[in-house]
Amino acid sequence: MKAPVLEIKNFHVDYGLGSEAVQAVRDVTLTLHRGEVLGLAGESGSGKSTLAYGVTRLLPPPGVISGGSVIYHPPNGDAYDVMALTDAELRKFRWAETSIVFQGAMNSLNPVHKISTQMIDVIKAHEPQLSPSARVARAQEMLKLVGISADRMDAYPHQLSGGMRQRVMIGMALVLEPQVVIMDEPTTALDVVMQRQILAQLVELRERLGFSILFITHDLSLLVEFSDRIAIMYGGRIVEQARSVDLYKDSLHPYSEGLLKSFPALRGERRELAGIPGSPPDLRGMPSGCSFHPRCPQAFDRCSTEIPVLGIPAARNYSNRSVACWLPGRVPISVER
Amino acid sequence: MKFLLQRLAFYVFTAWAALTINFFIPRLIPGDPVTSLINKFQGQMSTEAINSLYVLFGLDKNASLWSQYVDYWGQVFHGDLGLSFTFFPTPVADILKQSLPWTIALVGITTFASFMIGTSLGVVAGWRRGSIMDGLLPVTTFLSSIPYFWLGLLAITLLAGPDSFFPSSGGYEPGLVPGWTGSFIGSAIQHSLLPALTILISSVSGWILTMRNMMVTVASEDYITVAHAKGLSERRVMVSYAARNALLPNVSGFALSLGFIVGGTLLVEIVFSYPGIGYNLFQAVGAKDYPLMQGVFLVITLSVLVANLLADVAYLLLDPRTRKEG
Amino acid sequence: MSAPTSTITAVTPEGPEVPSNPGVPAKRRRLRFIANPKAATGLVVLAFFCLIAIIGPWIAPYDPSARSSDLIQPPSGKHWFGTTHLGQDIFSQVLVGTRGVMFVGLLAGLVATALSILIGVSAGFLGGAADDGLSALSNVFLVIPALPLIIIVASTIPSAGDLMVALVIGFTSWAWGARVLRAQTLSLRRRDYVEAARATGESTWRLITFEIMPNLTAIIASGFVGTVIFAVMSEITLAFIGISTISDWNWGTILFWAQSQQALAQGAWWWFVPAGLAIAVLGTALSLINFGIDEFVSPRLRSSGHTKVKTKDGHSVRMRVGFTPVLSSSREPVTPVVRRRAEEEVA
Amino acid sequence: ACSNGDGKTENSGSSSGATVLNIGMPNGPQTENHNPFLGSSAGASLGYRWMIFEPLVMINGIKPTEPGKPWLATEWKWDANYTKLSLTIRDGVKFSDGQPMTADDVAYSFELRKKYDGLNQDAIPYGTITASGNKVDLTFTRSQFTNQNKILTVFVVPKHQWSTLKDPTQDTLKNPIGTGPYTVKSFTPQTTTLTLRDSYWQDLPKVKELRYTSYNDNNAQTTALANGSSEWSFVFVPNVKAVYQDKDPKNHKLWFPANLGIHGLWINTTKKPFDNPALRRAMNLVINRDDIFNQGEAGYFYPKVESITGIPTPAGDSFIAPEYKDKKHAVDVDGAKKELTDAGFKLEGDVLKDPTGKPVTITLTDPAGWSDYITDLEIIKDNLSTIGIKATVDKANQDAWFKNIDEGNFDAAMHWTNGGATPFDIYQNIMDGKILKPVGKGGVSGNYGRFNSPEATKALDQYANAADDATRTTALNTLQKIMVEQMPIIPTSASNVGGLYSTKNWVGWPDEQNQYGPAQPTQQNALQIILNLKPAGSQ
Amino acid sequence: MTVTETEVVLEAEGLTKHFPVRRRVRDLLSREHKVVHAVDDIKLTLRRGRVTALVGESGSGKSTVARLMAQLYGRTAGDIRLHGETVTVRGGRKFRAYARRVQMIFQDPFASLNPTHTVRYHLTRSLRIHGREGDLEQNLRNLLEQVQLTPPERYLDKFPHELSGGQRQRVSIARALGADPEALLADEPVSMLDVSIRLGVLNLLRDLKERLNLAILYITHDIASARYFADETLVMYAGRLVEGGESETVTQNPAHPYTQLLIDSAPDPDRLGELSTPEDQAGGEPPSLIAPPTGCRFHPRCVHAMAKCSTELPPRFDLPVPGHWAACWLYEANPDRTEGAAR
Ligand SMILES: Nc1ncnc2c1ncn2[C@@H]1O[C@H](COP(=O)(O)OP(=O)(O)OP(=O)(O)O)[C@@H](O)[C@H]1O
Ligand SMILES: Nc1ncnc2c1ncn2[C@@H]1O[C@H](COP(=O)(O)OP(=O)(O)OP(=O)(O)O)[C@@H](O)[C@H]1O
Ligand SMILES: [Mg+2]
Ligand SMILES: [Mg+2]
Ligand code: NI
Repeated sequence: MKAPVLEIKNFHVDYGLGSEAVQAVRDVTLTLHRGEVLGLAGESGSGKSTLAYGVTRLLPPPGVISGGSVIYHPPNGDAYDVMALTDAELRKFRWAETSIVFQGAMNSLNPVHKISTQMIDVIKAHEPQLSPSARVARAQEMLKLVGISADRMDAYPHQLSGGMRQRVMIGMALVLEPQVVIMDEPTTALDVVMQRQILAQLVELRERLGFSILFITHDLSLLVEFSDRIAIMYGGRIVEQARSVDLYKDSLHPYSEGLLKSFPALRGERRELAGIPGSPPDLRGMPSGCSFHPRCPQAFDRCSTEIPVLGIPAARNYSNRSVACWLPGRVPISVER
Repeated sequence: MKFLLQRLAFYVFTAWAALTINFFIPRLIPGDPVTSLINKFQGQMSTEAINSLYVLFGLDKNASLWSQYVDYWGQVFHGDLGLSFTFFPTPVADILKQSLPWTIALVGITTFASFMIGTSLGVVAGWRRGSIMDGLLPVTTFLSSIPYFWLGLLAITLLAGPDSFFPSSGGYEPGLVPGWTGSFIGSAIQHSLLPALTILISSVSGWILTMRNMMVTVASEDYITVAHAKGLSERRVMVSYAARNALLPNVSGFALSLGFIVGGTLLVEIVFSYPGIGYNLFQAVGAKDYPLMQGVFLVITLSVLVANLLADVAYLLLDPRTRKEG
Repeated sequence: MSAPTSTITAVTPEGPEVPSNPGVPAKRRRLRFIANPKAATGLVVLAFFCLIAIIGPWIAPYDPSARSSDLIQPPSGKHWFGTTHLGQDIFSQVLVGTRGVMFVGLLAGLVATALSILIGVSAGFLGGAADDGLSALSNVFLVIPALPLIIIVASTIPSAGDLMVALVIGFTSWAWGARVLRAQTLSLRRRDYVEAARATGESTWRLITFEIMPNLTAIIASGFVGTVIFAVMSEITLAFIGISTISDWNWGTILFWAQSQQALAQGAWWWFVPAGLAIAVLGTALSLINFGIDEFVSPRLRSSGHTKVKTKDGHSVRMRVGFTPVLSSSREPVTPVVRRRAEEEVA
Repeated sequence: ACSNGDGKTENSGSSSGATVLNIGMPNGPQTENHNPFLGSSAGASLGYRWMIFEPLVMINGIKPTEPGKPWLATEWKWDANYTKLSLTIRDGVKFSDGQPMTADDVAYSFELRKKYDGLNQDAIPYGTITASGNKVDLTFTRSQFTNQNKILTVFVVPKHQWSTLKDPTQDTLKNPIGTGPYTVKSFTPQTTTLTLRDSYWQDLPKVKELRYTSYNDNNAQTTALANGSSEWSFVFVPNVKAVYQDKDPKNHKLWFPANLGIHGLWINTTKKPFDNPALRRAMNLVINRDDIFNQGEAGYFYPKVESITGIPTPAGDSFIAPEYKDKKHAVDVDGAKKELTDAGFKLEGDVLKDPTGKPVTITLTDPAGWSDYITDLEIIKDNLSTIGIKATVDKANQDAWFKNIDEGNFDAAMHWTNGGATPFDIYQNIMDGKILKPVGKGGVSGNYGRFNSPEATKALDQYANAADDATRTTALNTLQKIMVEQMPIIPTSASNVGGLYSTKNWVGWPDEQNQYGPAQPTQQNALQIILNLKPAGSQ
Repeated sequence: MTVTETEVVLEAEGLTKHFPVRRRVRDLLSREHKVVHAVDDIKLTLRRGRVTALVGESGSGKSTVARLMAQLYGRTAGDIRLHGETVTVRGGRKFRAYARRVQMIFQDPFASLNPTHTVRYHLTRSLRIHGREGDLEQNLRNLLEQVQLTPPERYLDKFPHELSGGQRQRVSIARALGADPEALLADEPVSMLDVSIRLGVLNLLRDLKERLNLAILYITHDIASARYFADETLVMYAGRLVEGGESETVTQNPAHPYTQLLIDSAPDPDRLGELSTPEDQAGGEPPSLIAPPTGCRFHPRCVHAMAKCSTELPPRFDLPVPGHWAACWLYEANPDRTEGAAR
């Protein structure tokens, strides 16, 4: 296994304080390895974005990080906990080490500044020693990399199409050549053609620059195709984690299974679409035990009382996958570290 | 460029409508300038003198409202606003020329200052929610709920006086001749401090509040989070990302408030005996001085329109989205 | 005069928020408005003034116009707020004057609100030439400064009572509200649910009254409160500068007398202060209600109760955008951990 | 108002060093307009026109019956029952531009008034105007007995300047040239400064510079008076003792003598039951003029009218008919009640019922902003309740009020009368049948109460056109009798020509002891006062 | 012909909609009226008991077609026939009569229900407008049961915000069913819904089609779902229809280069890790609709583009599979080329 760059350990995020707090992310442990694409899937409200923002400490109030640590391993030097950084250190850490691409590029770009200004802003903040012309050159180069010609540098966001804006955001995310890029549904607003173009470009760039991607989406079929590993979230927890192929071929958690069965396939046999009955849980009134149990076709007594632990399933001999389920054969034998 | 034509039509129409209203409203008032003068000279004007005034003002001749209206437009286009009755036979234009600078200087500058201060405080209040600034809001609300004239009078009583630094009335020391002399400007500034202060107190909270609310709204926009994520300095995010965007909706509010200047200035000028245009209007209304009233309204209307135009332009400059091509 | 105009346009660019908190019944959500401390304070004070407006004339110890031999007396047990140059009891004047103020304020607010709804909503909904005409009309009214206009109009009406003053103020101050409502209606008009209702076959007037209007309630309410503030201020100003013809007592009349008798120069502060404070308190109450409405409409504006967070090690961190507080960076996992078995350790 | 700036410095320090006099009026910002004919000019509004333009004869405004003091005319003579006037013009008077003043200028000054109705404020029916040598002869188309003072106090303007003006009625006269001792030094909307000429046909006054400041309102003016930055003014100051006099009891003085004009409660004599003179007399008997004077008029502004004839004293002492010489207004509730019962009214408990059994109610009305009148009305309302009349005070809109008064649509209102050199103006204004118009018809210039008395009309006519003093006296006595017996208006106060002044820097002001002229800075006599002023401490 | 010919309910022919572009100062001088060519010359047939899918990327004019068919917009040109009769209604009673037979479901379940009204209100209005009140309470229950919101009492008095997205969409459908229509225009009825909920709503639609014998226009940009739910699929590009035919044929054997691009771009889990755009694949962006490309609108992006493509508008060419057609010059002369073009 490759070396980790970002280790999320026992991560907890609450919205609000005290008794009213909504526990949006609970006890998430996840590792992003160097150079890999880690997909994070799950339906709306399962806490994917919350986790992404939490890792970078960008959650808006009333979000608080109520526990856990995020260990970052720089390419050279000692690992440190992002949660322990001071504001100033955090500012330095951001974008230079970990950048983030949000869902809606229109909203991510400040409508009143030129894209060049917004790009150069980052360089200015992190590499003040660079001369202005060098900054411009760097920004230009990056934009070229994502397929935007230099003459669009001085455009305002609204003058670009959705796909171009999204590419600008990706270019901006890479401008400081960070180790980790977090992408929160970066392509959901685009049509499939554009989506494929951008993802293809991203794959190419990753090969060139060697960063790792945490890719968030609820489109599982996209993830299967695009990412190396996939983690499935449900109700604020990771319920399953495996290599894409493994997950696609043989998902262990009933929820992952349901998800995979919800997508109509375009090619091949017309599969039967089962879907998942019921509706997503309310974070305020989480079901006891496994939060999926009310919707789970295979639920049994234990599911409603005990929260399953994420771990390597006991029954079959899997090495690098884990699941949180009480079903026979999936009960973990070991906690994923 | 997008709405230039539309705007132009709007300005022309509004100017026409407002000026027409300006023409008709004074004429709806019963009574005439002479009866008002009688009031002014309560008991000291003989019946004969009154008749001579009708002749003097040319009110003994009856012109139809329509022909007056046509004349009025003729005058407006020639920049000739007629002769004031109150200050007969001084041309209205002269009176306005004399009072306008005062209003612009005092109320214009304070409105601007109030906007700037209020907006800055609002930026801070909205950015650091829950800090002391936020707690000050109810206090400023209370201050702004005080009727302006009451605050002004109270300020005069408490702060102004013969032994005080603050003069209680006037635009400058009575003995001075207006001009670009140090003593005159000093005196003018000294006389404007108290009125300016009271205007500030009662108007600043509105700006604080709108700006704060805009900041709060903008602060939850994605691009702010992105700006934080980019590791920009706090200041840069606050000023160049949040405040810059939050300011936009306030620009047109500011332009509109320029329109309310004269409405508000009326009370300021009454209370502080300030020689501005609002006081002219007050006098004109009291004296049924139609030409003066029309003149003041003309100035107000035009300045509001100009302010709006400026706001449009400012908006155009500040918000690239309105510059959209194609 | 500077009645704070409502900031609702700025606050809700997109109209009523999708409720942030699904699951809470709508009725309870409405009550939550009252639970807002600002709104509650404002409402209580407003209720108090309304009460005085109703019972003021009965509980007033004296006839407010009755002269007595106590000329310009400072406050005393006999005259709580002192007396005027004619020996009139100022406390009674304030009590009796409340009715006029509240009446004019509320009525003018009603008139202006009704007009702004009529004009703003129709302009926004009908669009086209009707919209152009109506918005031009409101623009003209916006450009004409309201107070001078009110002064002029008020002085044209022969012997106007409270009713007339209220109508004049109402008829001259609807433009702002109309503009806000128009903008809002424009954005609502193209909402899917309006289109959907149209596709179901609803008639135009039903679309306006049942689909659009309910969604404007908060804006209308806040516009109403804003106009009431403006109307109260205008009314008092009119009385104060001696333009309005109100024969009955109101706070402005008291101030007018105080001013024309140069109460402050005479040292008769008691003649001047109570009415002014009453106005300020009423104005504040109304503004507070408006804050409440704004916050109700746009929950983001609510300052959350906890703006400071205590971390585990006792530091207190402020919640703010961009830097999420970390309560404890070494919290023990709350879920049970399966203890490793010894044999696995070896393996 | 400030303590610095050169406005005050010259007058500070030792009072004997004073060279400047600060005069104030509460008339708001002015425009540069020195045309003496126009009441709207700064010169008229602030009163400085009298420092530049001088009258032919100086007549003491509070003693109009005394012969005037020769000024630009040394002699004047009325002939042919006041239809002809011969004037002898003073020699050696020079205009401020150095040109001598001649009879031509005087004649031209009359010509101007004759030619322009707008300038002929007193509507004098000029006939011929001829100048020869130092004589000017005028004829009039009617007897000018009642107008004689108005004609004699006409001010003189230089022909060589005025004949060049395009339209004298519409000229702001930026550079006024007159015979007076002062010329305009500078003008600002707030302050007009006048400076002393080098030469003058009389002794030069001691005041080197006059500063006329226009304050925006009474409050500002009062403040200025109280703190001494204004030394002379005419303004209504409520509670004048506390607000003004007590601020400097030694120097802050005021003197408000009456002139021949009055204020009173005009009653619509066509409205029942107020068409009954007995009711009006009874009302008169209960009105407390002391309260009105002290509370409504701050104890000084409009003096009480004492004589029951309504003629202000002491200005009109000499006109009062012998039978009314010592009859003064006094509150007499019992007398009033008797008067009413005699006339068939009944007082039932608190309510007065007229002979037909209807309760008597009355609406007293005045514009909302006129605080002194409104105060007066409040007092009258109270007073009337003592004889069971239920009065309400209606604070009307000013314009509507004017219209209603003009058209006779009112019950009763505080209003003024004309004033003049004799009580004729008062009575003519109140009772002249010639200007009587029915209720509902406007355009009246007096007799708002629609008082219809042929007897009074006849007496007025006689007075104006009488050939001799005896006829005039008889006519005036008749008018007084009508006034006392019919009470078409209930007089409350006299008009005033007073002023508030400070003796801190300047002394020599007119007062009770030295009544050489009214103390109002906007009256013609102001020039006399200025000429009479001496620096304090110089005596 | 595999396409079973059932009764035609609603058809459109030559349907065109141009939105005027707001004029600017510069345009005044040029004297030309710019328009957005949102929909051009669409031919569409809805049959009883069949689902017709309309797919195409965002902004290609799908919603506009739906709104035109629902008579919410006036059309610029063309014909809409209900049971063979041309209908043009703008409002009033006629519009109601039309709405009774043709109902539309809006794209966004979160926006298409008025937040201030309860479910009961929405449904009652729909019933009442079309005079189907009858036993109101019973009818309301029936409606809710039809869309599988059971038990009905639980939902009747809820406000939209108290419902999940899928539930809201069901209420929208129930509202449309309240009019007892013959044709249902469903404008991306599931695009806003979560993966796990989508399926339920689509299954419901299919079920309704079968039970109530409705004619359904199913608009989507998810071509995979069209394959599953629609009998017939039409592909739209920049305001024009480019291909049509039985769903299985269109998705498995796309003819038009745009359809091919679309299908190639759709995520496909079976293509693990081979993420890259084939060299011969078209790139670029959709054209501006204000000045659409001449000839075939797809030609600037098309890898097979010929000279003719940029000048002449391709008509519909029938393809070997019955009912399958494409508007592409590739199929002009030699229909056999289908194989080659489709790789
Ligand atoms: N400010 C907040 N206060 C309370 N709860 C919140 C807040 N913000 C988010 N949540 C809740 O936290 C949960 C996780 O939200 P999050 O945005 O992380 O979901 P997500 O998986 O990213 O969903 P999506 O796919 O829709 O983006 C949701 O159930 C949401 O309701
Ligand atoms: N009212 C309108 N005025 C002007 N242009 C419009 C209007 N409505 C739609 N358009 C334009 O018409 C084109 C087609 O829009 P339409 O909404 O039909 O697309 P769509 O295929 O439904 O897209 P989506 O998948 O995003 O819903 C777009 O370019 C759009 O900008
Ligand atoms: Mg998310
Ligand atoms: Mg659409
Ligand atoms: Ni105000």
